[in-house]
Amino acid sequence: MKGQDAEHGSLDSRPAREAMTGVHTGRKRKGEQPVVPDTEFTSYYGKPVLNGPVWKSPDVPGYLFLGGVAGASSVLGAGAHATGRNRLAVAAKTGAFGAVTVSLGALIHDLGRPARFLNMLRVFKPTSPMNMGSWLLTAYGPCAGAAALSAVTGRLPRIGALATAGAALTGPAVAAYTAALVSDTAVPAWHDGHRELPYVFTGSAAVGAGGLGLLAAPDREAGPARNLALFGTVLELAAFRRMERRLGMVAEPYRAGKPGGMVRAGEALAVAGVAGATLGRRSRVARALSGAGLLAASALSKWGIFDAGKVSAEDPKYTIVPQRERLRERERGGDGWPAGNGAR
Amino acid sequence: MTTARTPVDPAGDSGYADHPPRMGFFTDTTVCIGCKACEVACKEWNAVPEDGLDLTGMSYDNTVGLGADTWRHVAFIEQRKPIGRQDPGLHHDQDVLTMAEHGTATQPPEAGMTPTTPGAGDDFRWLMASDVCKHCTHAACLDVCPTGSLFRTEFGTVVVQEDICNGCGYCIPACPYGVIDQRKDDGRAWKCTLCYDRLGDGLEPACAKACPTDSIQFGPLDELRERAGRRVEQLHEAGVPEARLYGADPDDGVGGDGAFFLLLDEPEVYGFPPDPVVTTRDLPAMWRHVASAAATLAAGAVAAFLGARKGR
Amino acid sequence: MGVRQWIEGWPVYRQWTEKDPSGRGAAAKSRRSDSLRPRTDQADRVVKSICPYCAVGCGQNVYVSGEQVTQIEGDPDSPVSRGRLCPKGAASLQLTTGSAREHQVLYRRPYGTEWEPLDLDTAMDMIAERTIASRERGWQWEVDGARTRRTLGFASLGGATLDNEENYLIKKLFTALGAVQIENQARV
Amino acid sequence: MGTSFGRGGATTFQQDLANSDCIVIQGSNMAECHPVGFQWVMEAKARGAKVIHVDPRFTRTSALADIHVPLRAGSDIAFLGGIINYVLEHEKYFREYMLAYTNAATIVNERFAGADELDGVFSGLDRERRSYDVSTWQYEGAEVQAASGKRDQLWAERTRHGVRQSGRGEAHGSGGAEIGTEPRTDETLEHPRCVFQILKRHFARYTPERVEEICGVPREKFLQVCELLTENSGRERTSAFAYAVGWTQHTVGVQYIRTAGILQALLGNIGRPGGGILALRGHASIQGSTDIPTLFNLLPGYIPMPHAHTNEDLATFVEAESAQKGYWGNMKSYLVSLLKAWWGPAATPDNEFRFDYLPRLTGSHSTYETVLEQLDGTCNGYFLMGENPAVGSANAKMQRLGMAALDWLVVRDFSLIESATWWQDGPEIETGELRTEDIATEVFFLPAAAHTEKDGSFTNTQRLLQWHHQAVEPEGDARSDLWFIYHLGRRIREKLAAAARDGTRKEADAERDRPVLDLTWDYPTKGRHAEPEAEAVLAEINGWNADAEPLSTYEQLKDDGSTACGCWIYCGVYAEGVNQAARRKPGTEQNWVASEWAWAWPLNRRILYNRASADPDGKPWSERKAYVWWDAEQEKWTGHDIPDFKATKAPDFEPEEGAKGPDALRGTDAFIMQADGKAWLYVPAGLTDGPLPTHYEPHESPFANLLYGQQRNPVRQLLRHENNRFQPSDGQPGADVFPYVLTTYRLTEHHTAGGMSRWQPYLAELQPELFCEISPELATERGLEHLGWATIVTARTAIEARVLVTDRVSPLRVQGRTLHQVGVPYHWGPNGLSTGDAVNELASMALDPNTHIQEVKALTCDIRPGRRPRGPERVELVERYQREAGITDETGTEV
Repeated sequence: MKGQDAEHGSLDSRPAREAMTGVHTGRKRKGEQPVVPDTEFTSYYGKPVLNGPVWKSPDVPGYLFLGGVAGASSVLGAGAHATGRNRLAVAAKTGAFGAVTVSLGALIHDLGRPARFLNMLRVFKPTSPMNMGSWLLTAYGPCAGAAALSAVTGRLPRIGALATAGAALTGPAVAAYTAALVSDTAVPAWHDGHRELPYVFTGSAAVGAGGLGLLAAPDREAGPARNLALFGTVLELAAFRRMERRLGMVAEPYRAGKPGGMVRAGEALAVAGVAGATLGRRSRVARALSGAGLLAASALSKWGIFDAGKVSAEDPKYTIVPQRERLRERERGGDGWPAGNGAR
Repeated sequence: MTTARTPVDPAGDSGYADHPPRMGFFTDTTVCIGCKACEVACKEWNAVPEDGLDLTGMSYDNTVGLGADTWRHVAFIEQRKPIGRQDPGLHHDQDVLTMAEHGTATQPPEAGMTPTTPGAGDDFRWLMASDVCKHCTHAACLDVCPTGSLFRTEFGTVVVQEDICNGCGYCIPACPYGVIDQRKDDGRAWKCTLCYDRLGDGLEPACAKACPTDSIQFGPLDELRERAGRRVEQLHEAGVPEARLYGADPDDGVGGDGAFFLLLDEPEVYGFPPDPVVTTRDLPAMWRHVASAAATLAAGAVAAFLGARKGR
Repeated sequence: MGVRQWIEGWPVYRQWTEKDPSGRGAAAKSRRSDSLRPRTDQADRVVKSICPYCAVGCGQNVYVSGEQVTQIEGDPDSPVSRGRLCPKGAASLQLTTGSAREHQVLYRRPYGTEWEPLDLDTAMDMIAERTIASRERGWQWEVDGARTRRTLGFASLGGATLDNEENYLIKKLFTALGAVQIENQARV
Repeated sequence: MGTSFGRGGATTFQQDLANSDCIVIQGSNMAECHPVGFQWVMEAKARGAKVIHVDPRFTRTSALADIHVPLRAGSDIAFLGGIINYVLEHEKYFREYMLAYTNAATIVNERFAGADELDGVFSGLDRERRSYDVSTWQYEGAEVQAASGKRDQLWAERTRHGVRQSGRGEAHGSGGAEIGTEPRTDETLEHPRCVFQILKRHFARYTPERVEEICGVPREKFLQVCELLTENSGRERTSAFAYAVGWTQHTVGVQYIRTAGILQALLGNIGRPGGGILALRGHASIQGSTDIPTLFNLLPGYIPMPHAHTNEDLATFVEAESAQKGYWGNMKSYLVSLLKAWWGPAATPDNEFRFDYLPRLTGSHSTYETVLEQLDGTCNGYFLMGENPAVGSANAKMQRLGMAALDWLVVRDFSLIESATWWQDGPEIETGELRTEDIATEVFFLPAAAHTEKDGSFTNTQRLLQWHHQAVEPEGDARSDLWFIYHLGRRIREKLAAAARDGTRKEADAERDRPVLDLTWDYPTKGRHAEPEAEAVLAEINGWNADAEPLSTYEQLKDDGSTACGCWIYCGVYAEGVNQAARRKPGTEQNWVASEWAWAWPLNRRILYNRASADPDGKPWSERKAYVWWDAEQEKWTGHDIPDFKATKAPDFEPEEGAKGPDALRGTDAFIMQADGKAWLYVPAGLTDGPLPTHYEPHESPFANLLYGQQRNPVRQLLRHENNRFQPSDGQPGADVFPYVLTTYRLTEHHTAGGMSRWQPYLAELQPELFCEISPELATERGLEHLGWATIVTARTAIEARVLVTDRVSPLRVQGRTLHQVGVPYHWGPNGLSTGDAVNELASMALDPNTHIQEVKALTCDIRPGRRPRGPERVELVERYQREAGITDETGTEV
């Protein structure tokens, strides 16, 4: 048969997708290929690798702050309830309920399709902190509500007590889970801090709840709030320090720029608030100022962390440099799972 | 919970007992001609809105990146590097380092020219690559979605359900590749569906169908991976040692991508993360720390009361 | 919908019944997703066409539903294009059905500053009259003593984007009218 | 292409590129402009072919090529001429092929003197008239009809300013020019006046050193291309060329293609699989619109339009224009059948089939002359159908000024393109050169129907007629152009008939109207819009016999009026009453030639001149490259494609003495349209600017012609006008005012003048605005910033564009100097979603004398940072430049 090649030629045997790129053209390239030194860091026109969080401010940082205040306040409220510090109990319980109500509102407001907020309970997904949080809030919210209602009205004290206990049991989880919420993302400053952030968050929650307690409680009942604020401040500062040390360059946004400023200011206010509350414990004004300061400290810290996350998502270096470093280490040490990506 | 070693059969593990083979894309960037037919075909089929008219100065890329209104994105990279043994025929005497500032990582307005990789004056290559959702084996967007809007299909792909999504935005920062995003006036999150509707009818996705040079190949993932492996060998033999696969390894941080690539440079040059890890791989640890932190808070509160009682 | 039905449709319930405990697959699939079909599947007819942009001549399949074009994609049967299209060809749907297309005859009167709508029938009649008038005005029986039997009164430009049949009628009519200035993009 | 091989169409088809061993893409940016066709280049590459891209810029095509050769825009003939010289000098030609199928051995008459002797011009140049007397270019022993005494002296004089200037070159879209009787040959190729020796002498000066100096291509690189091309040509291997408007849009555009034609013929690459020259055309039916021409100088099927004086009657015309040998010998049948198709029963032998109804030409009537006629008031009405000259034409300002001088303008398009709105918001309104209130032009905008809304056929780049079916009815007032022209004709005929009935018409009027009233114009219509049946028109184009039966081949056409055929080369497209263009047997169910998909002219042949794929004895040159061969047992030609040859004519066939037309072709005359059956390395007739391609500098060039004293094409066509000033070239005072070379081009994301892309959001966002591409070196030299603005100035206008500084444009070393080139895509205009200045405003109306195509691929310019001035200052800036360069009416018009 004539023209086998032409007849059956290319069309199936060797599809176009097998075309070679830059194959030998019969003439040697002059000289050796130059060794281009590996630059420290490269990216696609400096564009972020990630699509950063679209969560709005103040909705989401507000939620992080108020959710924490609510959760910790419920614990404080329960303690006060159990120890007979009634005014502190009422303040903490109503504060918790108020905070969780506002924060829920903020959450719904932040949705792209607020009318579909109930879809949050469409599935039960342990892989989704937001889904877990929704179920958690479903349990916590009514408890906090009933506890507050009972405390304010004085009615149905047994149910109130049960609800207070329920809120106190779920409250710490409400305060802590938001750390998982932000950590369970690809945002370097959030994700990489996942070990310490829960403590930072609960610490900050304790600072806020303590502050709220100090604002509302009379002198004789203010002790636990002050102690809680102190505890929170120590916990938050310690955890934050540890996190920054561990994260290295990824922690830069926590230190620099506006977010860094907020974090620092929050820490300073927390220390000042605790100091003020301790030194001026007899002064109502000092107590109120300290309480407000502590609340602000908690808010600033959450805002700072939120904004730092955004910054770390926008600059590709926080994504690329640690990953590149990890790859290099893996190449050197060969530990962990093998390199599938980007390895030559 | 997702770990790096779990399912190799994502559809099977998601409740599809009897399912078709896992389908995916193999995008071979070495035969891409940067025509952007994939971008347009995708938009026509999926009625994706126009995404802004800005001249970016990023070579011929005026799309910039994937997002709610861009599900296929062709990257263009101009480099002073050789490609195989191609002779680009260009001769420059300009000090490119000064003009291009910090190489390809420079934002175009700050650079004196199309940002390029520093190299010898006469070497040049123009890389083009069509990016798309990776349809990860372990997909963070899917894991974190609180509503089940994002779900694993019977084809092993990851799809947002527009009738479910409430626009919580969680999937967006969760994605290690920057694929999914929120459509501003709509509120919901959008991304490549791997043409889920077409797959159901035995059709190939719009982008792969349009691709003039078969740079975008669609098919059962197993076959694609095998073909891609051969292709890399072929290229290595032909004198293109820099050819490498990205996202083809089932043991990587996301359990391998349903849409993987053949690249000629480091992933970050194309805007890919060099070593992406599904964030939920660390979720068990996160939950542990959350539990412990919650307990710490509770303990701290108890202590606060105990301390107060004493101190008073 | 009964409560039972509602419960059974609830993905949380289905997570356990459909062996999708993590709720990331079959259980999370919505009713819409379940019944999703490509819109080409509902086409009343598929019309064979050719891309109108460049001269590669890619085959196109035009999907029509309810007398509307709903999708245009490459025709895999074409030995020239094998079902593929470039970005322009892929934008054919937007070209033919997009909002950029005008559907109304517009008229700008002499010295006018704005467009005015005009009836198609009237426009055709006006154009026919003007063609006749310009033809007569520019008529040349002879040039330098040689018979030309032609008009330079009107000219025509266009054709490379038109069908052969259209070009044929343009050439035929205008030549019969005596026009010689008939041109197209072959030069441009 | 027509003059070299006989037909003005791609010699091959896109799929066949897959069979190439080496593909040279030059004058085309195939990956960007024909992405889907480029799959066949990739297919070839996958099979080991080398891909060479020769282009001033590193484009998306270059990115996929094995070698990119940047060269100075406008120097392609020097480059290709250099390769020809290499082939001749190193004896790399395919000798047997060349001897059998080209005119290498033919001896040229002794009056001929070449450019090598006359310093860049050929014998016969009349400097005053800027035209050549082509008689000295003839073969020996063969004389042109003009000299045979059948025409008087007056004829000869009139042809000088008639025929010579009217683009005869293009009339050979299908069929080489006539040369008379059998010429003398020398098979040893040693006769000093044989074409082969002339070729050798002509190209001897195109040395690698000269190529380097002229094109800016390093010698080593040039030789690499030579080696690759010659290694991949011959018995076992074939190479293909692909070109586009990068070659045609020059003042020597036809000769660019001729150079490639010579090269491919020498290397034996024509008519063979994987070989050939693929013209890549930019519009869906641009091939079709020259086959059935909406062009002034042609009738359907490349029959020339008659000229005044010269062709008084049918017999003389046929004698002058037809050939004695080959298929062009039957021209009378083609023409008579056309006249019958048009005037039906009114066309009879007694009245010469109404040959007198055809209007006569007296010179060039191209779109650019039309503009001048609009300006002087001769032409006062204008139809624009799917074309946007206010953006797409060279010196677009002239186009708008021309339109502003009209009485009426009809624009048919999808959207309100610039050519429809110039009176409202055109650049001249902004500069104050025109005022809307002062413009008398009446403008009709008629919305057009899309391809999905009408039936019809497009002829693609490989001469393939493909039918598209109507899917839906057009909305609103949108109508097809078929509808428009049919109903316009109907109305005009009704009005003229009514006037005739009134008795108000004078006799002269009645005589004038007869061609219109006698016209066959009764097409069946369908649907609510009374849309004419496109298939009925196709049937007329195909033609029928006296019994109204569809014809199946042009060999059936008669010169006695018994057949009618609207376009002879399309005869067969409606064979057996079946729309062959609508055939859609899937490619996967046929062999790779896919003959049953649609229909290609002529007679469904996919590779032209494929007789040459076999050796003179009819056997394939090699098994690997077998395509069409002689089957001795069955006594016919057979193979993968339909033979482009009489199926039963044996390879050893010798014509009888005195045979005419096709019968006069030998069994080895593969180029059946040519008057000697050969591919023409040397063109003795049919071109206006020389029998051999000669390197001339572009009309405007910063360099002197290194090869000859003659700087530019001496017979290039120039249109003088105060708004069409030319710039000085190297060596003339003021040349340094425009030191850079500008070249225009297309992008994948847009289409021509943008009418079909700038309004589409999905395309507009991909390339959102006009930019220019420059090298980092030029940026430094002129202080231009990446993403900043630049103003580009020529003697015509100044435009602004965003700057992209890129490595893809590199400076060249030309004649010891550094040359910077500025690349600008030309898709933009002020309307639509994606906007920018119209780049073709910069170009002048300087045209190729054969095709009347403007030179927009190489001109000189200046570039400066910042935006262009607004208002009257824009005009002042241009005037300042003109003054600085000392530009007058005479500048650049030297022979």
